[in-house]
Amino acid sequence: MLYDIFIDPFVQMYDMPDFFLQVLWEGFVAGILYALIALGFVLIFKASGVFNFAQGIMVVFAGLTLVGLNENGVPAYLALALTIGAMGILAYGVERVVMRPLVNQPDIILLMATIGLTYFLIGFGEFVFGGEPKQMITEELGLPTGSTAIEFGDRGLVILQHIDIAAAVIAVLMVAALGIFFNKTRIGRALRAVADDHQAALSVGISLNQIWAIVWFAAGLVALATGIMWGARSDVSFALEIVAFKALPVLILGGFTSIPGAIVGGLIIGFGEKIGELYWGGLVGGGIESWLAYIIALIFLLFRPQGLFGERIIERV
Amino acid sequence: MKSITQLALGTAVAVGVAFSGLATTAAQAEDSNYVPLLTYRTGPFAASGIHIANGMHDYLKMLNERDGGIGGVKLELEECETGYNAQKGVECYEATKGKGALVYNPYSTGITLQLIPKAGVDKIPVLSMGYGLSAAAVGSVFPWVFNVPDTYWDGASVVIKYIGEQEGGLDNLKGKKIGYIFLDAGYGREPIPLLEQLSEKYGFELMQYPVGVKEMQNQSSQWLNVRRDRPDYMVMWGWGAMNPTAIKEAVKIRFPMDKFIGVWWSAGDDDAAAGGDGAKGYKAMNFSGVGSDFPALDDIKKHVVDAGLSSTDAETIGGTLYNRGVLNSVIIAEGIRTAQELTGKKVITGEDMRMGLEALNLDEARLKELGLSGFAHPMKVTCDDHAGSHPVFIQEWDGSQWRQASGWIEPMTDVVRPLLEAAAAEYAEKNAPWPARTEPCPN
Amino acid sequence: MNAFATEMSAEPASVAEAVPREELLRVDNVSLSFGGVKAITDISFDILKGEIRAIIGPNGAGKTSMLNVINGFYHPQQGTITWQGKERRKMKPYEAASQGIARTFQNVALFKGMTTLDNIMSGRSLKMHRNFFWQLIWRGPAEREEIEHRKKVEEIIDFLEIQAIRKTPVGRLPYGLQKRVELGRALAMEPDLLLLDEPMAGMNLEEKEDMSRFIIDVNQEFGTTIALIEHDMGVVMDLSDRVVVLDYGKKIADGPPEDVQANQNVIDAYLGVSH
Amino acid sequence: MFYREAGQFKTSYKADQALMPILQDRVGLLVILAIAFVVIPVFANDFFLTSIMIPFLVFSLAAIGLNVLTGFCGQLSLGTGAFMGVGAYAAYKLTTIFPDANVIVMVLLSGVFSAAIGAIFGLPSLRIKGLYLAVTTLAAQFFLEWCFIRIGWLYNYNASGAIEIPHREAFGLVVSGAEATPIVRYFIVLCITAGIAFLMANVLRGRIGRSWMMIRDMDIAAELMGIRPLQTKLLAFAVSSYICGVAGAMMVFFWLNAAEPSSYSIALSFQILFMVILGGLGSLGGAFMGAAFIWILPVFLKFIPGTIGIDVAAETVEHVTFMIVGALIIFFLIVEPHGFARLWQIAKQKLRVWPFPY
Repeated sequence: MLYDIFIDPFVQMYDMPDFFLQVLWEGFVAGILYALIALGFVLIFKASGVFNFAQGIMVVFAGLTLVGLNENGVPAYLALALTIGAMGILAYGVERVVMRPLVNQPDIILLMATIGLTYFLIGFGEFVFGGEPKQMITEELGLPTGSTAIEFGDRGLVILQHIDIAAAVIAVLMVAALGIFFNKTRIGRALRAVADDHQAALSVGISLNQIWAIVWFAAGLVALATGIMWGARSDVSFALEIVAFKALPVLILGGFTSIPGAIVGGLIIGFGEKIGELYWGGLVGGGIESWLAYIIALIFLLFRPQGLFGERIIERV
Repeated sequence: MKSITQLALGTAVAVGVAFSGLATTAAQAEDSNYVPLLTYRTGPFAASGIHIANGMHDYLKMLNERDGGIGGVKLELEECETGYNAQKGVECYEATKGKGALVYNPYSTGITLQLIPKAGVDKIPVLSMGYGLSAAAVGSVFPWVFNVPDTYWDGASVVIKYIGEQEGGLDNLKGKKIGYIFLDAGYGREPIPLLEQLSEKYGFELMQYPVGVKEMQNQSSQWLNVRRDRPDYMVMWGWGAMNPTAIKEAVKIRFPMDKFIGVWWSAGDDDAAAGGDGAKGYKAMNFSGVGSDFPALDDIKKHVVDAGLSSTDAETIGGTLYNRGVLNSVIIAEGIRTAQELTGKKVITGEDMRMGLEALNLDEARLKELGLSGFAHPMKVTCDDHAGSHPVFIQEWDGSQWRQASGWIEPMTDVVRPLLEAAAAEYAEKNAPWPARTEPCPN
Repeated sequence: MNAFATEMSAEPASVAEAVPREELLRVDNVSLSFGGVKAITDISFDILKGEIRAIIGPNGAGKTSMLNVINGFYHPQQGTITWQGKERRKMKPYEAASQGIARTFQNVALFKGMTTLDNIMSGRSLKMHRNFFWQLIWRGPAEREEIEHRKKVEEIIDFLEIQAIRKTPVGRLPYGLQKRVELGRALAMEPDLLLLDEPMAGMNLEEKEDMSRFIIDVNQEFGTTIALIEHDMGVVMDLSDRVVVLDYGKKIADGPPEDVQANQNVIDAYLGVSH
Repeated sequence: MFYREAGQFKTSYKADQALMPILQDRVGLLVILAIAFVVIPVFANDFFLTSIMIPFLVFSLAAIGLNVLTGFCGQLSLGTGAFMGVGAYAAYKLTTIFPDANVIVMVLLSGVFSAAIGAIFGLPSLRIKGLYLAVTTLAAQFFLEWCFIRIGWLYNYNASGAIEIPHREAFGLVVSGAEATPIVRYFIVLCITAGIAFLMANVLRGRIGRSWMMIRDMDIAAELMGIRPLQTKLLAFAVSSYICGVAGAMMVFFWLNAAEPSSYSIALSFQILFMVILGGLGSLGGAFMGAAFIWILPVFLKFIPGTIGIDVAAETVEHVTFMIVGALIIFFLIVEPHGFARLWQIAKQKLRVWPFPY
């Protein structure tokens, strides 16, 4: 028993290095996608202090809109543009209908409102596009679909899916673009001001409503990218929504307001989950992926309640 | 403590709202046979559920349009959305059973399990066509449940038999590794006892890869495990979004597709298409017709789909799952017809329906009459055997459509039947006091 | 009960001088820092039974941190605290409470969702013992206990003259009343030592007078020892028996109000002479 | 005009501390109890009992359970579904191990197991607060769900992986299994729910209820007043989980008859959370109102179109239901974030001064 827990997995890693590399790669790709979802959360949390539960459904919704438009004869790139437009409308609508009237409410109320939004978007998405999973229009969008096998002589091979590589590249570009946006543009600076202090930002003439609409739109774009990538790996369907829960442990590790934190947290969870599942999961019957991320986050929390990048909290009275 | 004082009037509001719910029970129509259809066109299983729902609905609707129903009495159809959720399924059941429901088709093993004990009490049979509780085939224990034409155990035995054929005989299975990837729910777990039994008997190693409902779309770990374990064959019991994802993943790890065999529920056209070119060679069991080249399907197109009476996309007629839905409705319709003949009544009850299903005899001649010659293997239900263990065939995906890839293969009845009986006895014992069969046998 | 509220007061200082008092609490060489930032450096002072002890100092002098150390909310890195003759280093806040230390807060820390009555009843928590099962049944012991403590609480409500707001959720009360309820809540604990953190911050003159009266009454009638932080020098000089002055986390003066007032260090600190 | 406490003087603290100091409220409660115990059983049909009243009562109880934790003690939990599941599986195991014992006792006993599990998962609450705590409870949710799937012993190794409730008799009546009549089930569920609601009302008005609210409103101050935070929070976790566990056991024993692990999924946790939030955090009556709203509205929406003769596809109704529920949640949060309970209070206030506006 002890051997199975402490020695055998490492022996396996050594014996089948190609397989271990493959596991790491899968963990990396999963981590990238978790990080992308977490990124959407971070954007909104930073600017408005709202934990946007609807980020998961926004991923599905963006993907569905894209595929649904294409199914109805809209060319892929036009559909992409229209989807971006739809995310803009959604952002404006959310700001107008949900965020603005609920300003200054306690966190839990805002959280509940985004859960309400989730329900609404599930119903709306299914109503418009139907409830069945759809194929992502990977080829139409010019994304690669093939795979490359890297061989290690007789020691086996590692298979890299091109779409996964593309996902990694897009994630990097996305983070870079957001970084530039935050640091170099006027809106980005305003956004950081809002993140620091709502009142102070208001007092220097920054429109909170505008900022919120912009972050929701940015989160919508991140959701679209996530939806395309995840959709290309499996399907675009409402079952994807469950993946959004994984963002929570990612955020715990990375901190709710840190973009690099989201990336690092996502990767830790991605690697941890895959390695845990493949080398230790078998000991307890498999499927531990469904909760391992939360337990990792939990153990982490017990030792560092403020997260990986958070500052130590000093309680005051 | 203000909150406590609210308890009273809070409940009042609740009860008030609740009471208005009384109005929701509708009266039963006098001169029609009421068939509720528990379907799911939403949720993670919708991809499969929609085609089934369309097929079931369209065939019965066609009978209404073309023949004015069955035996001159129209069918009253009502769909109730379950979302593959057992709780909602029960809710649908409770809401519709009072309207004179003749039979229930839960299309979910979970819902089926919940309805099995209720069936005998409410006197409404459950028709779980090729799914649900395998042991329910034992008619002496489960008079109210029908799983014609086959149980999952029959199916599992056919897969093993087919693999044996590929390997040149069941004896050659010794030392082989067969992987079993399944939806980790009642449905996917159902065949395991039989597979274990066969593994012992033929000496192959059974490796299990459960896929949780939540992980259906994220199976990379399961398939990495497959890659590590290198099984010689893979068998799949998948449904809904699990199927296309699994096929994609199998393509990804370059698993030889001709050694990958799905149950009849993993045989959807969309499922296989998701794998692209790489999915060529994927196999699945089937017991309902392939393609749309049947007069009855032409009638559906003419009377129902083209007439705008259905939400079916004309292109999907003839798809595996659509045809499966049609077959399900054929059994319902034939059950009603048989019941009408047996009782001499036009408007029948659930109890009559039970007799009708038990006396079901869908032979070649009758299939031809229905315009469905070759659509299914002739099937017959007896009081003792509610499944019948009918033969099934293997179909293969050629990259754009399914092709029949084998003849009709008989299940290993000799292995399956004793297990079914033992399981039925065990069920009755676990659920003691399970009522002894009192229903007379119509045959 | 109202008897003692009506009877008001001679010079408190004279009372202090009258009887030699035993030590209730002593702080020795206490230092506290947060990740390198020193909040309190090597502070020692004592509080005698029955006195009103004031802690003053400019903003950021470490006054509130000092109170937090006394009632166990912060744990000092160095130094000891002697409470009723027993030396301690670390103590949980609820242990401090059970040993008779109560306090109020700089920013009102009432239980916002509860009524005035419940807030003050919450001060009785430590004195109520009926367990969960008696509470479930309610009739009998739990109810009797509740009524018994309700009587005590009603006395405090009478004393603080807040009968009219008994059933009002405290969140809806004006600031001055909230402070009064908070005092009531601390009094309900029947503490040996009452720590008051700026009891009069943000009050108008009239409210300050009321509050001063309550503090003196509590001290004289209940014999409760009080340590208070206050910015209003007038109030401090009137109320307190002895004053300790902190600046930048260090003690710069300690003694009767008049002495402290004349101390050059104190004057410098308040005028902001650079160090 | 009719709802006014003028003239009702309380001459003792005892009377003032009664559950319902105002006469009209007491009368109202009696009327409701009369409806629940007499009118509904006499007039309701099976559908109404099985699909509306029994689930409504089960969910009300679960909402009370979550309300103890989230509404009264301020600890956000997303694991309600799993704690209900623990109760269900525990009751199932108990009744299969002791087939002759009274199944109602087993159901009540099952809560003890979920209380223990709940307390274990409550342990991190000492260090973790708010959304962070939500992760702990999510961990509980997914871990326990996994246990329900993977630990065959829990469901007696049924091939189906589901727990199927056996036939049991008590007091000479069939109380569980398919033969149990809706009316019997209804009475059991009603008695348990009403009983627990009453007991909780007692706890919440006393010392323990106050200590929970102290932690909720200001944990630091509570601690400085002598409340031991860990014990208090753990007690809240345990009591809450006990109630949820009993509700979960009732759900399968007296309503569904069989349950798969997916019956106790995260979706259920959210459903209960909606009930609590919409009903009003920290209000027992609100739990009932929230449960009525969240449970009955979709049932309503589902069957209304058919009843009034509009032919709408079943899935469309489902989609629209989702949209409406989602929109209503947002709507109510905007209109009254403190839920129906507060709306009710406001209505009472208006009633009190009626016919004058103030």
